[in-house]
Formats: sequence, structure tokens, C-alpha cells
Amino acid sequence: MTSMVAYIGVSLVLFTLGAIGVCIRRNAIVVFMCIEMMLNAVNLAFVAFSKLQGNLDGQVAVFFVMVIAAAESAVGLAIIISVFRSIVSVETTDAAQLKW
Amino acid sequence: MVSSSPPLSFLVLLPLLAALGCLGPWFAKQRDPEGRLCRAWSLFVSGITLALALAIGKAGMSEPNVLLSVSESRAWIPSLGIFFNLTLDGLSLPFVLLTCAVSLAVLAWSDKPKEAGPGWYSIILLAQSAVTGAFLATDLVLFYCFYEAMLLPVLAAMALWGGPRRLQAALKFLLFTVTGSVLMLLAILYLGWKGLQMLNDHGAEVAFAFDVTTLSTIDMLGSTQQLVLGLAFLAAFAVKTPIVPLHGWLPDTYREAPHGIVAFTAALLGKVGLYGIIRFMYPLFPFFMRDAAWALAALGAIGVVYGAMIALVQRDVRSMLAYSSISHLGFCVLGVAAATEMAVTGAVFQAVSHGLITAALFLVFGRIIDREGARDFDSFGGLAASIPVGAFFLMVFSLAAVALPLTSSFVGEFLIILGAWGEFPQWTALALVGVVLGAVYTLTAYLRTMFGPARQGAGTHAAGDISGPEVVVLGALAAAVISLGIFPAGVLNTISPAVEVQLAGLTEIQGGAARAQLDLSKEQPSAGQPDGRGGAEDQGV
Amino acid sequence: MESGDLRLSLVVLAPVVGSVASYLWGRRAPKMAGVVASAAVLISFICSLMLWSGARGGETFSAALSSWISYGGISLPIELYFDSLSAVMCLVVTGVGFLIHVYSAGYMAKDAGVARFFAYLNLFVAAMLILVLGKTLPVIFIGWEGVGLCSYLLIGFWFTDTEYAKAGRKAFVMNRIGDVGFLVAMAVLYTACGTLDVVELGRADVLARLSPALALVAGLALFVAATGKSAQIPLFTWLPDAMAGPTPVSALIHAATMVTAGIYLMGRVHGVVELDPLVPAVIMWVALATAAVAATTALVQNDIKKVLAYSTVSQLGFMFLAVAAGQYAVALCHVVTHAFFKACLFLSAGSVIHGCHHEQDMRKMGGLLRHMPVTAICYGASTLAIAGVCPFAGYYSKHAILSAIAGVSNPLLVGAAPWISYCATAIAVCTAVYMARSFIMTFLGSYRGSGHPHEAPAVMTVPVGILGVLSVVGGFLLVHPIESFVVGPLPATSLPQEAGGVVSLIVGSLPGIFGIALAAYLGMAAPREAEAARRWLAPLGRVFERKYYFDEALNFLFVAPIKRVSRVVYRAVDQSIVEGGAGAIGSVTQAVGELACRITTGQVATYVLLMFLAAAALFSVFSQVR
Amino acid sequence: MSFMGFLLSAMALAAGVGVVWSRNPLYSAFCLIVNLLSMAGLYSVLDAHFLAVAQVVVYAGAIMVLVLFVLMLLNLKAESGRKLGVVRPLAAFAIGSWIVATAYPSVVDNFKKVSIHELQENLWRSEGTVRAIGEELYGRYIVQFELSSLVLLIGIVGAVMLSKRKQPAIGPRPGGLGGKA
Repeated sequence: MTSMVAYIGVSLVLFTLGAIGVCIRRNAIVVFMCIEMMLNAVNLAFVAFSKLQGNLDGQVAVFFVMVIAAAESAVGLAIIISVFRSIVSVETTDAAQLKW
Repeated sequence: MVSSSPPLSFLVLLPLLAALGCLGPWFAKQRDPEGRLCRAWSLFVSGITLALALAIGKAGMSEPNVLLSVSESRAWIPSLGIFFNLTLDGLSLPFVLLTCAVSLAVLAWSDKPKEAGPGWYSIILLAQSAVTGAFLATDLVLFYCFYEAMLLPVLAAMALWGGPRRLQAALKFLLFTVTGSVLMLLAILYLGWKGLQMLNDHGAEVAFAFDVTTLSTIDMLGSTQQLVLGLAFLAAFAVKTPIVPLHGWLPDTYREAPHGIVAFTAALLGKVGLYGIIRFMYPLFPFFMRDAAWALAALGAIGVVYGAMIALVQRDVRSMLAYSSISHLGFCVLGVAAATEMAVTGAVFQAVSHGLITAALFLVFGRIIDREGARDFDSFGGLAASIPVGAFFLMVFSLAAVALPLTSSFVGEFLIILGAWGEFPQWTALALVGVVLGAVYTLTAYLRTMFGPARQGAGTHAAGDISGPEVVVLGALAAAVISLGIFPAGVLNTISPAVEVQLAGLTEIQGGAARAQLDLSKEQPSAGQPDGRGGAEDQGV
Repeated sequence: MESGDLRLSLVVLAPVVGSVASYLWGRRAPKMAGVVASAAVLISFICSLMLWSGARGGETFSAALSSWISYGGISLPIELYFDSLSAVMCLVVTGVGFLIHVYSAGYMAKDAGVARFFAYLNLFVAAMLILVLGKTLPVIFIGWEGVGLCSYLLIGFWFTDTEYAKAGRKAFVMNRIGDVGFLVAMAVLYTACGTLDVVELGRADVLARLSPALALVAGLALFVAATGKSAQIPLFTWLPDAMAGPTPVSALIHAATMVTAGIYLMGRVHGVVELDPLVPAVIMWVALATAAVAATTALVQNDIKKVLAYSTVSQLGFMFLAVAAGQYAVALCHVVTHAFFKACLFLSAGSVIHGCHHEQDMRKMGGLLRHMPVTAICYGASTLAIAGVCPFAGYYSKHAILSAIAGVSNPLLVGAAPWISYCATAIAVCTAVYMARSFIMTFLGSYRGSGHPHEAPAVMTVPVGILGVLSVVGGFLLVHPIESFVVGPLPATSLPQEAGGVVSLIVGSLPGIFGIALAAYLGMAAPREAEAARRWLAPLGRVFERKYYFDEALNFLFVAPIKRVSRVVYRAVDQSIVEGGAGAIGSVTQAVGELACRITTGQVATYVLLMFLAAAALFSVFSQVR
Repeated sequence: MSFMGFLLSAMALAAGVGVVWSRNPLYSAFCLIVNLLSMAGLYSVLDAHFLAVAQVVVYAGAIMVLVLFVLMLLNLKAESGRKLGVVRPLAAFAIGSWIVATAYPSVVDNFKKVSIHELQENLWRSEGTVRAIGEELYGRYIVQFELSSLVLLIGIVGAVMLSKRKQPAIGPRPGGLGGKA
């Protein structure tokens, strides 16, 4: 059963990578992709625990995460496009009007 | 807490109802333009309250110097142990009468700010009911509510009808007082919580967790706790009294508020602070009061000299009166700090007499300011000829302010000096220096206003000499000051036993066994044994 | 209230009622003000006489007017007490007071505020009587501040002139400084001895409770009170300025009654004063200095009232010399005789001023003997009395003082006794010189003023005449009887015996005669020597002229610094610390607020990073917890 | 951890780094696709067969296609020249490594406590199939399932509204979400 831990480790590293990506990258779409990656890391952990616990709750949770990810990507990309249309750039640093 | 005849809470409710009445439609602007009807209504109600207070006082005090104590108790939030406890004893009766008298005087005083409609009367009645409540409440939470409620009408009046810089003054007044009282609220909550715990442990069926008499009987506070809580309470009362370092708000407020309100504030709000120290801090924090006595007396004495010196160089009438109030109240603080029965009785008496005198002074100077249209002394002068009645009353009250014998303030001051000399000879001597300076600035003010070559008064709206209702008001106040000065025995007999009860906690821990056997029978045929701890030996000056 | 109490309270209440009545009645009929006021004082005088006859038999009366401050542990009622000492003072106050009231009815007849004047004057007499009849120190204090108030009101009577009003304020403030001493003494005596009753404070066992340090404090505090009221150094500069008031006021208050209150107080509580030998020593030196300063200043004054004012200060110095020597009865006699001749001098000066149309400068007078014979004779008689020439009143009391000084028993003073008596004699000579100078400048020589002076009306000259007679007869008639009469409350007088007979009388009045001769020689016979003396003494003259610069010194040491310090305190402490403090708290919170705003940079990345950081922190905390 | 699991994990991690590191967004998109596919593989290793297939269809198929489509629409080339600066990446990397350093050991020692379930390991070997997931979805999670459809609906409506070209003047300023440029 110790092998299960490895998957959790992988999901942790993947999640952190995603988070770092979100912090580092300026391009909105890459940020969006990193968020997707973080979601996937979480899904991996869900599945690993589902196997460990021996019931399917984990997998159902992953299913719902996917639903949410789908809806989120639709809306997210729409937002990115409309931002692009107004400031002709997809850099997060340019969309900085909400400042003190 | 036996509940006697209901009228005690009427003292608070009557002015409240009258105030709400004043705002009613029937007193609307167009129906009663000058507010004469509204003024009559508020005078009527305030008069009844004064009569009621006298009746209750008289009924409670059947024979001489028995401890007068009329009380009333209703459940308010029983689960938390908060009760609507009102008690009228020898300590609060003089203050309640002072409140009714000053409010009646301010209501009767005819010149109010022009733009103030019936709202003026309702604000003063509201303030009166709050101050009366503060003087009667023995439940800490109830006292806190009244203590805060007192602030609002004064604040509203000042912000609405005050002088040029009224908003800053109102804001500063609010911030100073509220920061002080919030500290007190924390202390109250801690006390109540601890009290509730102790009472439940003892299985008391009705837990008066916030009632000062109950709390003072179960001594539950270690000396460090008393220090912290005492400082919190002192913060609130020091701002209100005001004790010198925390008096920042006073000059601005007294400069900017309209005449009536500043007379009301000067006469009453300061006294609640002093009353609070005697009523709550002595029984609850005896250790703190004993240790802090020296510092408090020092602040009081410094306050006297500080206030007097600054009043000396003021050019604005109102700030001169403000600093003179600080100086007079510094004397009362010295009396309260000395914590001997005579000094505290003197302090209470001095506070009441200062209330009457300051109210009158502010009203008379208010009339002169209206008449001159200016506030500073340089534009005054030579008014004695044009307003002889005003000059006479101003002379009477200036002399009373200088504590001339046969006026009430001399009795108070004399008792404080005798009582406090045993405890703090050095601070009393310093306070006496302040008294001399007091004579200087008061007479200088009178000289620059009244004497000098006769002038008709430059004010555009020369308001003419004092006449009609004002003469009655000032006459009544002067009569009170003189009669209290010549026949103070009755009032002193009511105050003294009540003060002794308050100081019981303190004298217990100080004197210990020695204190108990010292019977107060008079060894000296003529004058009583000095109550101060000072025998001859530790008298070194 | 058996008859004694009724008459005693009447003595005090009559002037009070008189004051109110004369004001109300006087407003409508100015003439009646003087009449009502004088009647009231007369009633007091008659009651005092009746009580005096009782008191002669050693009987004492007391009357309680109100249970003033008596509750629980303390009882200090307003109680009057009439014994031989207060009998003498009462008779002087009411007697001289009555004469002055009659006089001022004429003097103030044409003044607009005559009703107000008589109201204040009656109130003053009432206050003085309370002071003299008080049984306990607080009751004496009531009178003490009452007379201070009335002198303030009367000095500043013509308040339209700011200078006069300022003089009134100066008098009140200086009295107030003395009163602080009185309050301190009362506080010390009450806390230590437990009583403030005058008779009690005479008893040895009560005084034993005072520790030596406290006895010194109480004694000095009482003397400070006396200096405030009886114008000794340094609190005497208000008396010359008090001449701003009408002349009858100066006569009554600043010559006969109020200024002697200090001596009465010393006599009343002589037990406390004598406890510590240092106190009488201090009194002796201060009194001597005051007498010297005042006498020399009077030499060069040209305003007739100023001369009399300084002479009063000097005579008060003499009285305190007797008090310091322990001979209180002798001091009391000098009080009585001084009341007579000084009141007569002031009233005749008043007549002169009245006659010369309010001219007070002696250089513009002269040769008034012809125009005002009666006033001149009375002024002359009083001058001789004050100079201490034999048959006149001054001789007996002043001579008694000089011999009392010589025979002083106080250990600290025995050594210096001879020197002090020499100085006192020199001062007596000086007194004679300036009084004779004033007589010569006013009444002899030719009239140097404008207009033509006229004799004062009868209503003014009669009281002056009576006082003149008293200052002649008062000496040998009253001095010895008074000394024996007041033995009860005051210690018996023990003067060193000297040979009786005419020789000692002449020797006794030598200083007076010598002084008068000197003044006559300089004044009339040899103007050139007078001029030379004046030039030679010029620098010294200027010092005397400016009252030894006491006024400037007091101003420089006290008044100016207090004002400057107050301004500095107001600006530094009040404005910057107290107001600034509140302001500072406000600006600090604002600054912190601005700092916190910096964090919202608008960059999404910054917010995410912060979220990430927070998540990390939370994670590490919770992972430890389990 | 079987060999296949190890291999797929390595691929996933490499692709993850690729997504974050690559300059051109297109390359990071492709790396993400590789990552998603390797995740699908891992699911099947962990017997979640339905999810593996769903992953490929939903994530790789739908979402990534949409992302690529947007990338083409906006024809983004490589990042503009501006260097990213040093402070922020360093901070992010430090925090990331801090999380991994603290979280992993605590996860490991917790696992030791939770090992009593091995017994049921072979019991549900085929559990990850469509039937089992279906029974679960339409059994216990029926409410959540219906709600998820609502989420999808909102997503669609949102996307349509946001990307409409000519906005009627409903916004405070003409021309929709005005900006600096």
C-alpha cells in the first residue's frame, strides 16, 4: 500500500507546479492552462484515495470536477477574449486598472 | 433591592417623554413659530421632575442623617444578570437636584440659537433624562448606557447650532469621551462575567452580576486586577471630569457649543465623572484607590494651578471659563483623592455648587457675547453702566466662583482643604496657590468686561439688559448659591453618611483593626476628631 | 436668645440690614442713604456700649447665627463671641465708623452712586464686626474676606477709571495672598489640634498637640495672613494705591479698622504665635523694616493722602513691633489711639481736598489755616498726637511700645533689643518730620493753588472735631484702663518700670519735638539748606520716591513671570502636547492606512502570490497541529 | 507503484514542467495535452477506467481544443521580449518547494496509520467500470448530478454573452469594457 503514497506525491508536485505557473506566467491563457493542470493534480489525488478507500466517492468527485472544469474553461476563455478585444493584449500586467 | 414607590424611574422617564412630546406635530414650526408653547410645555415637565425629586428626597430622608436610600429594581436582561437598578441615596440626591435645577434654568433662559426650533427643548430634556439616569443607576451596564446617552444630545446640539469650528470640536468631544468609556465597558464586562461566575457558584437565585453593591460585597478581585480595571474606569471618568492631561476636548467644546448647551455641559457632565469615581471606584477597587490616591491628588492639584494659569492668559471669554472649570474641578479631584469622609463630602458639595455657579456664569457671559457680537475681552469693557442688572449678577457669581465665604463654594473648598490637608499637605498647598490665581483671572475678566470707560456695546443686535425670565433664573441660582453658603448643614447631613458607606471598603483595608474601635464620638467638645488617618506624628510638612 | 445674644447679633445684623435699606432707599432719595447707613452703625455702637458695660464685669456673650458647617464629625457654626478684647475693637469700629459715616454723608453728597457707596460702607462695617466677634477661626475668616471684598468694591468705587479699578483688583489679590496663609493656618490647626475655636486655641493642652514644625508653620502662616491684611512688607504696596478710593473709605478702611485686623488676629491667637520663638523674631524684623521703609518713603511724597497712607503702614509696623515684643495690650492701645488720630488726619485731608476742589497735591496747597481754621486745628492736633508729643494720645501708646521693645524677653531678640529701640526712636523722629512737613506745606505759607478754598460744611467738620478731641484726650484717658480691661483674652502687659513724674514725660516726647523742630527749620526758616539737603539726598530721594522699587520688584518677581510662564505653558503644554497629542494619534492612523493601501498593485500575479503564501502558511500550521 | 505507474508519472511531471517553462503558449498547450493523456493513463492504472476515457474525451478533446482554438484566434506568438524579472519566480518557487517539503512527510506518516484497508483490495477490482460509476451517479449522487447540468448551462450562457461583438450600450461607457489602449 505504500505505493499509493507516490501518487499523492506526484499530485502534490503537479499541483505546486501549476501554482508556480500561475504565479510566474504573464500570459492569461498559460495561466488558464496551469489552473487546468492544478485541477488535474487534484483529480489524481481523488482517484488515488478512491482506490485506497475502496469506494467510488473519489471517482464521482473527479467526475464533478471535470464538469466544473468544462464550464470554467468556457467562461474563462470568453473573458480572456473580451479582455483582449478591449486592450488588445492578453498580458495580465496590462489589465491593471483595479488599482488603489 | 426592595422596589419602593415607582416614581424613581419617573425622574428619568418624565423628561424623556416630554422630549419626545416636543418633537410631535403639534409643536411643528408653523403652528408654534417662536416655540412658546413648546417652551411652556418643557418648563412645565421639568418643573414637575424637580418637584418629584424633592418629594422623593424628603420622603426618603425622614429623620436627620439616617442613610437615605430609595431604590427600584426591574429585570432587564436577567439571564446576563443585568437589572434596571436605580438608587437615590445621599450621594446622588444632591446631583439629581442639581440636574433638575440646571436643566430648568437652561430651558427657562430665553435666548436660544435662532435656527433651533422645538428641537432645542427636546435636546435639553433628553440630556436631562440621561444625566439623571446616570446619577441614579447602580447597575454598571445601565450606568454605561446612560453615560453614553448623555453624550449624544450635547453632541447633536453642538454640531447643529454651534460656533464656527463646531464640527471639529464635536468630533474631538466624541472621540475623547468614547475612547474613555469603551475602556470602561471592557472593565464592566469583565466584572460582570466574573460576578456572574461567583454568584452562580454560590447558587444565588437572582444573580445581580452587574450591580455595584452586590459586586462590592463579594471581593473577587486581586490587587493587580483591581489596578487594571481601576485604570480603565479612571480613564473614562478622567476624560469626563476632566483631569488635566485628558482635558483636550474641553476648551473646544466650551468655545463652540451654543450658550445653553455649554452651560448644561459645564454644570453637569463633569460631575458625572466625579460621581462615578465615588460611586463605583471606591467600593469596587479599594486597593487601587489607596495606591493611586497620591497620583490622583497630584493631578488634581496640578489641574488647579494649570487651569488657573492658562485661564489667566486667555483672550476668549469661553476658553477662560473652560480653563476655570478645569481649575475648580481639579480641586474636587483633590478632595476625592484624599478619600477622607470630610474631603469627599466637601468635594461633592463643591461639585454641586460649581455646577450652579458655572451654569450661571456661562448664561450671563452668553448674554454679553450676544450683546457684543464678539467673544474676546478686547472688544468688551464699560458695560456696568449699560447693563447694571447683568453686572450685579456677574459680580455675585464671580465672587462665588472665587469661593468667598458665605457662598456655597467656600463651604466645599474649606471642607476639602481641611479633609485633604491631613493626607496630602503639599498638594493642598499647591491647590491653594491655584486659588489665588483664580481670584486674579476672575477679577481680571470682570474688570475687562464691566469696568473702564462706559460703552453702549458694539454688538449689532444689542440684546438689552437682563430682564424678565432671566432675572428669575439668575435670582434663583444666586439664592441657591448664597443659601447653600450660609445654611449648608442640611445638605451636608445627607451627603456625609452616604459617602461614609462608599468609603467603607477603603477605610477597611487602610485602617484595619485600629479603624474599627475608633468611635467617632467627639473627644473635642467643639470639633469632631479629625477623620484623616493623620495623627500628629506623621504630619511632617 | 436671651438679651445678650439678641444685642450681639443686632450689632452685626444692623449694618447688614442698613446696607440693603440704604441702597434701596438711597436710589430714590440720595440724601436718605447717608442717614440710614449712619443710623445702622449708631445702633451697633449703642448695642456694643450696652454689651461693653456687661463685659466690664468679666462676662462674655455669644450668639449663634447659623449652624454653618456642622454635620456628622464636625461642627463649625457661625457663632459670635463678645469678650473684653472684642469689646474694645467693636467700640472702635462702630464709634469711628459712625463718625466717618456722618462725615461721608457730606463728602459724597453730590456723587451719583451715593446709595451704592453707603451700601458698601455698611457692608464693610458688618464684615469688620463679624471679623472682630468671630468665635472660631472660620467665622473670623468670613469677616476677613468680607472686608477684603468691601475694600475692593470701595477702592474701585469710581470704576469708570480703569486705573482705580486696577487698584481695587490689586488690593483684593494681595489680600487673597494673605488669606491663603490664613487657610493654611486653619488647615494645620484643625488637622493637628482638632479644633478651630479661638478660646480653645488659647489652652495649653490643645496647643501641646502641635509638633514644633507645625507650630512654626501655623505661626508664620498666621503672620502671612496679617501682613496681607495689615500691609507689612512685602504685601503693603496695595495700601498707597488704595488711595484711589474716596477719602472717607481711606479713613475708615485704610486707617482705622481693616488694617488693624492683622493685629487683632495676632492678639486673638497669641498662643499659637508665641509657641515658637522664631515667629515673634520674624515679626519684629519685618515690622521694623516696614516701619523704616514706609517712614522714609513718606518723607518725599507730595500727595497728601499718600503721605498719610505711608504713615499708616509705618504705624502698623510699630504695632507689630509691640506684638513681636509680646505686649499685645500695648499694641491694642496703639490701635485705638491710631484709629483716632489717623481717622482725624484722613478726614481733615478729605475736607482739604473737598475744599480745594479735589486737589490732592500739597505743592498746590498752602496757607489753608486762614481758609479752614477748624480743619487746620484738628490736623495740627492729630499731627502732634502721631508725633508722640506728651499730652496727646500718640505719646502714651508709642512710648509704651518703645519701652516694650527695650524690655523684650524673647531669647532671639534680647541681644538686638537696644538696636531695635534706637531704630524705632529714629523712625518716630522721621514720623514727626514728615507729618510736620505735610502740616506746614498744607496749612502754612501762602496758597499756591487755583480758585479759592472754602471750609468744609458742618456735617464734615463736626466728626473731624470730635476725632481731634479724642486724639488729644484719648491718650491719658484710655491707654491704662484698656491695658487692664483686656487682661483676660490677652496676657497682662509687663513694661519695665521707669521713673514717674514730668521729667520722663518730656524725655518721652523728645523724639516728637525734635522731629517737628527739624521739619519747621527746613520747611520755613531755611529754604536754602532745604534745597541743599534735597540735592545731596537726591539719589536717596529717588529711592524713597519709588517706594524702594517694591512695586517694580513684586511685578518683576511674581506678576510678569507668572504671565510669561502661563503663556509658555499654554503654548507648549496645552497647544502642542494636549492638542498636538490628539492630532498626532489621528495622523499616525492615517499614515498606517496609506501604507496598507500600497499592497493593491492591480497586478493579478501579486494577489495570487499572496494567496499562495497564505495557503502555504495555513498548510504548515495545520499540518503541525494534528 | 507499478512500473507503468512510474513511467506515466514521470511523463506527467515532465509535461507539467514543460507547460510552465516554455516560452511559446502553443508549446505549453501541447505539453498540457501530453500531461492530460498521461493522467488518463494513471487513472487506468488505478482501475478508474471510466474516468480515464472521460479524461481523454473531456479534457484532452474538448477543453484543450477550445484553448488551441483561442490561441489561433488571437494568433499569439512567443511572449513579448520583457524578461519576467527575478523576484517573483524565485518567491513562487521557494513557496512551492516549502509546501512540498512540509506536506509530503506528513502525508507519508499518515498513510502508515491508514493501511487497514488493504484487505478489500481485490474485492472491487472491476469496480472502476461504467456500470459501477453509473449506479453511484444515479444512486446516491443524483441531486449533484442534476445540479452539474445547471453549472454547464450557466457556463454556456456566460460564454455567449461575454463574447458578443457589438454590445448594446448597457455598460457605463460606450463600447463595452473600455480599457487603457
